[in-house]
Amino acid sequence: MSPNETRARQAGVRRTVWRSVAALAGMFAFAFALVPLYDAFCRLTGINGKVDTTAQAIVSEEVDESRTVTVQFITRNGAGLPWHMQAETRQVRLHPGQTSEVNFTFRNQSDGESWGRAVPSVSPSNATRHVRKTSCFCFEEQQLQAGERIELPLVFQLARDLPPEVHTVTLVYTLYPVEGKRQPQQAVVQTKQGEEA
Amino acid sequence: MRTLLVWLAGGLTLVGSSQVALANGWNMPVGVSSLSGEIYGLHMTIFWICVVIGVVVFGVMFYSLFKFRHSRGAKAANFHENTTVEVMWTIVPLLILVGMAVPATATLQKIYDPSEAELDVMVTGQQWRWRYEYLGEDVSFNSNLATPRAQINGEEERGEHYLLEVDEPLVLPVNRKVRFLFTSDDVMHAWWVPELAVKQDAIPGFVNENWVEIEEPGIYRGQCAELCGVDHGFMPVVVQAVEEEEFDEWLAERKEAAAEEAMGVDREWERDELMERGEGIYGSICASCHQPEGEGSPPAFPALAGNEQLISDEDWHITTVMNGVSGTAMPSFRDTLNPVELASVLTYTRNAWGNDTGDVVQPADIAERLEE
Amino acid sequence: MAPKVPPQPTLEQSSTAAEAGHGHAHHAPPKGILRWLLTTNHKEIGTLYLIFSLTMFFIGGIFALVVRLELFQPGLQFVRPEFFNQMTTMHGLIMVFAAVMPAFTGLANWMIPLQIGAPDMALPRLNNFSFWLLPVAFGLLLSTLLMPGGGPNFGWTFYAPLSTTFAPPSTTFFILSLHIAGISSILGAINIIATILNMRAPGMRLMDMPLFVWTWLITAFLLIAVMPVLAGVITMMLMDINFGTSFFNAAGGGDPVLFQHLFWFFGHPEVYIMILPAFGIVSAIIPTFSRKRLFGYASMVYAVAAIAVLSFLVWGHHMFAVGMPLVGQLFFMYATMLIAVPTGVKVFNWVATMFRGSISFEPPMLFALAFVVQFTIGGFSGLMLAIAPADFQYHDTYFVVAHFHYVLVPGAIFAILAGAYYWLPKWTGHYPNERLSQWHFWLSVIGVNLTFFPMHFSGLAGMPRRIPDYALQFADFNLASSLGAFIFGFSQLLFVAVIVLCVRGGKKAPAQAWGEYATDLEWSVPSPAPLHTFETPPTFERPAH
Amino acid sequence: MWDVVKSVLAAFLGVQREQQRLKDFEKGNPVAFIVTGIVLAAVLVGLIALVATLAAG
Repeated sequence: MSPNETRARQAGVRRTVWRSVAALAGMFAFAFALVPLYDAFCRLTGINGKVDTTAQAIVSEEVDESRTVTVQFITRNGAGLPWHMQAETRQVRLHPGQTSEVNFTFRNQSDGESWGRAVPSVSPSNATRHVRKTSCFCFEEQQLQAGERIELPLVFQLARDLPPEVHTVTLVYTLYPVEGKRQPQQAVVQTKQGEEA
Repeated sequence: MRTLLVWLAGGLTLVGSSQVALANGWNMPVGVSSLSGEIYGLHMTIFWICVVIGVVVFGVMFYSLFKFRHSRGAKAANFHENTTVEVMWTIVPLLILVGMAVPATATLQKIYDPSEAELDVMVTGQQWRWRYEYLGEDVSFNSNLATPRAQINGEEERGEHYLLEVDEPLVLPVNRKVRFLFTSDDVMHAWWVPELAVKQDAIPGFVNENWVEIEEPGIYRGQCAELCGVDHGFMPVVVQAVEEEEFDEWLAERKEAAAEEAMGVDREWERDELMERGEGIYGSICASCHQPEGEGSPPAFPALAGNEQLISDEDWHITTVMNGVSGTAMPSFRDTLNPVELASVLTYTRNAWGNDTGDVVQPADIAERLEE
Repeated sequence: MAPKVPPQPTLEQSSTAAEAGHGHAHHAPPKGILRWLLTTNHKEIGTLYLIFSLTMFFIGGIFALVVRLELFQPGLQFVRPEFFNQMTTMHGLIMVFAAVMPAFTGLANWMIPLQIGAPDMALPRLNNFSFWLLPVAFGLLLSTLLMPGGGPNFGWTFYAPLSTTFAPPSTTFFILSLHIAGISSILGAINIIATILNMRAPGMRLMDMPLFVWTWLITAFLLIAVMPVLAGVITMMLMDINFGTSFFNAAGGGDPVLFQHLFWFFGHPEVYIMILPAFGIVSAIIPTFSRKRLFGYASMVYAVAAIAVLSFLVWGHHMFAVGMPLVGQLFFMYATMLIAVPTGVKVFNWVATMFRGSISFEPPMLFALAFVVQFTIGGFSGLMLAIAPADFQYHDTYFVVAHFHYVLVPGAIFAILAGAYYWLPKWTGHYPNERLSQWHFWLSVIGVNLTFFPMHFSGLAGMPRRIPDYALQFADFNLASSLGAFIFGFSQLLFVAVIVLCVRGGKKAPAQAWGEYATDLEWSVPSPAPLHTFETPPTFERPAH
Repeated sequence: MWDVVKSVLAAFLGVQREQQRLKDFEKGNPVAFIVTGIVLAAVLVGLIALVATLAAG
């Protein structure tokens, strides 16, 4: 092969390699970009019962009295947090468009303060987008002193455009400890966030 | 070539005989739910379509292999493309696929039928048992493998329902739509009963739903269908479907029993009473990780026998069992065991296998901690 | 059925540069172990890959036999469930990442430069490096079995949080080893792309390349697209385990289902990475022994490309039981069913190639024919699995195990064996021993079917995957599967015997070892292929129509 | 342009005539083929998604 051809080949190889490396870097970044993309996609479509963790505005819309929907509340305690969480009522019956407030009780049953977070999930998934929460303890991490008991509200509205086939909506909250926030000295700096919710 | 045919015949005989010998249970069950029969039908339709395509394709192939053998002096033709034929064998499969997709879509739509259910059951997967909660009925219980370890280890003869039997089955009424909510306390599990044609993953932190309407009373068995750790193979599901009246009676009985148990919390319990009850609970709930003799299997599952911290710190022991340990397989038992059960198992583990602390944990103390 | 070799036509050997010494300044290769450690020759590296893959095939096979031994009858007899889970996991990981993938890379190293008339791979030193990463990666992976708490026990799909929060301490090493193996695959893929795009003999256009080269080019693109995603997923796992992040941990606001989406976004194309080069090998062998040109060369290339594109759209079919809106289920069901079309085209083309050919049954052809039949069976069960409502019943049962083993064992592995038999004369200069090869083939076919066919039944009857013990009604199926597995496993020793005999001697093979219908460039160099070939590029001549 | 689309569509179906492919590779601009391929793949995704949405009602 002539030196020219060899050089052309080498240039070609170099070009291919750089393009491949660029594609690789792109795909690696894409894998990480998929995390927020997936989140956004889930919230948009309600896949997996994921819900918005920020407050939404109540929309004033006509209440659809022709339909009644049962909203169930289920609370679960994940491992490692000496708390007890309970909804004041097991279920409410609502018309789409109506707003409702339900109180949840949190008790710290240990003799140390601790941080917890309630992770929300909604079923069925096609109802997820139609539950608007304006206030929820699940928006923030909570701190409870030893033996403390607080009541926190959940204020939500069932959107009028809730799919007609939905008769029951289940809201599930699983309580988990917040890792790395169990040391008292860290907790002291924080204000009690529960009251803002 | 002759050897090929002989082997082929041999192979077919083998497959054939295995089917005859195992005619009972070599195909998907037709099942007993309102949709299982339809799913079975779909399965068989697609199966037969595949068989027909297979017969045609392999037919042409084996015909060619036989007819155009080099050893028979076959001369190769010289064609290597034909657009008409190629378009045909693209379009025809496409049409067959559309034909398959239509009934499949219809069935899927029925599976997603959201009409109102008459009974809601929350199914929670936990390493390695199922927990059932009849929502709004104050009835809930754990469902553990009932097959003795001695059978698994071959020290005893295996029973008819080896590995597919539980201490407390999920009791459901026939002819009522039952809605399931699935979740998990630790890793992913999957709840599956073939005869009900329901398989759904239980995901920690999230809920999934599905439903069933059983048409025939009977006992239906299934298993966890998602690898969930060491005892994944020992996590059966048993559903007992009963007539509606029978179900209502059963539910009332369960409520009564729960109330009675709650009454017993206040009295002073004897040590032996607690020890006996605790041994049973330890065997069904704790032994799969901490081992029957409390030796554990470190590093994942610490030993309880001779555990210094457990022996010296009763309060730590109680809180750990009640609240669990985050990031480990140790769940919180505050909601899944009642005060009597918690007190029994605590008393048992504080006194068994040479842990002789002599402590008796009273149900009333536990109840008080839960009330606080 | 001895190979019938026509009198060898005089080949215009465009300076295959075999003549020893011959002007070029080749440094005297280092002797002994250093020679193999430092080699940059594509043939030697190809050999290293193939030997490594064969070794790993046996190690993964031993793990499989431990599994089958335990499942021979109901009850726990030989191993505890902890170890059983490690065996199923290691079997999957080793077979996928250390046996099948390196085997194809090895064949690519050996054959791609020969098939496109290049003197070597484009990046020879990188080639050496990517090979030597593999023993490091899998040495590390195997060593986790000896660590406290044991090796990975969460299945080769390592679903979170079983593989993160609840994993044994050795998981960090598992992640590291997978990273290293991934880097090796990526470097290999870059090298293959660079070679194919830049090093072809003058006159050879892309559409003139043999199908093995084509399928590998597309496979390499798939690798570049999805291996970084795998790297991303395991990096997230590493961070969840060691740095307190919560990508997959619901307690910290993460989502375990996200893991599955990411994993299968990698995992489904990965499945095609393991089968596309197999298509290429079979597409070379069937025309050779049918003495007829491949039917529909262009359609074959396009079908492979279509399969590769579709493979990015179907990951959700692994997750039907996870819970998904109806639209999602339908989308993934339809997309998956569509893959049957290009796959069908390939099978039809192979059959049409045989039709009105002049067929003989040498060992490579036997394996290729078994590939076509059994891969198609795996394809049928794949089509059944695509039907979402029915998949609720099949998912995570032995039906799935039967399906993917049909695609991977009598699929990918038979194609690798076919390729090995096909090219052994080129590598060693001798034909493989006919009688031993026949025994190897027939025992393998019987063993494979006895192992995997009953799994369809046990799965349909309700036996879940990955269980160390099972209910009594599955006993007969498992007995048959275990018998078959031992037949298949031990018959692979015959393959080793064939290779050893073939290296040491046997019937001498000419350059065109399988006759005049094998027209790709590799048959224009002598058998065995000298260490250096095509130092002056050959002039590619298109076969006349 | 239409020729390019036709060729890529043929590729999706896995069907192509020898002459047509030779023509493509002699005259065609690879970038055009790749871009058309990507666009058509996106169209395919959209199409499947549309059918799925319609079927889901």
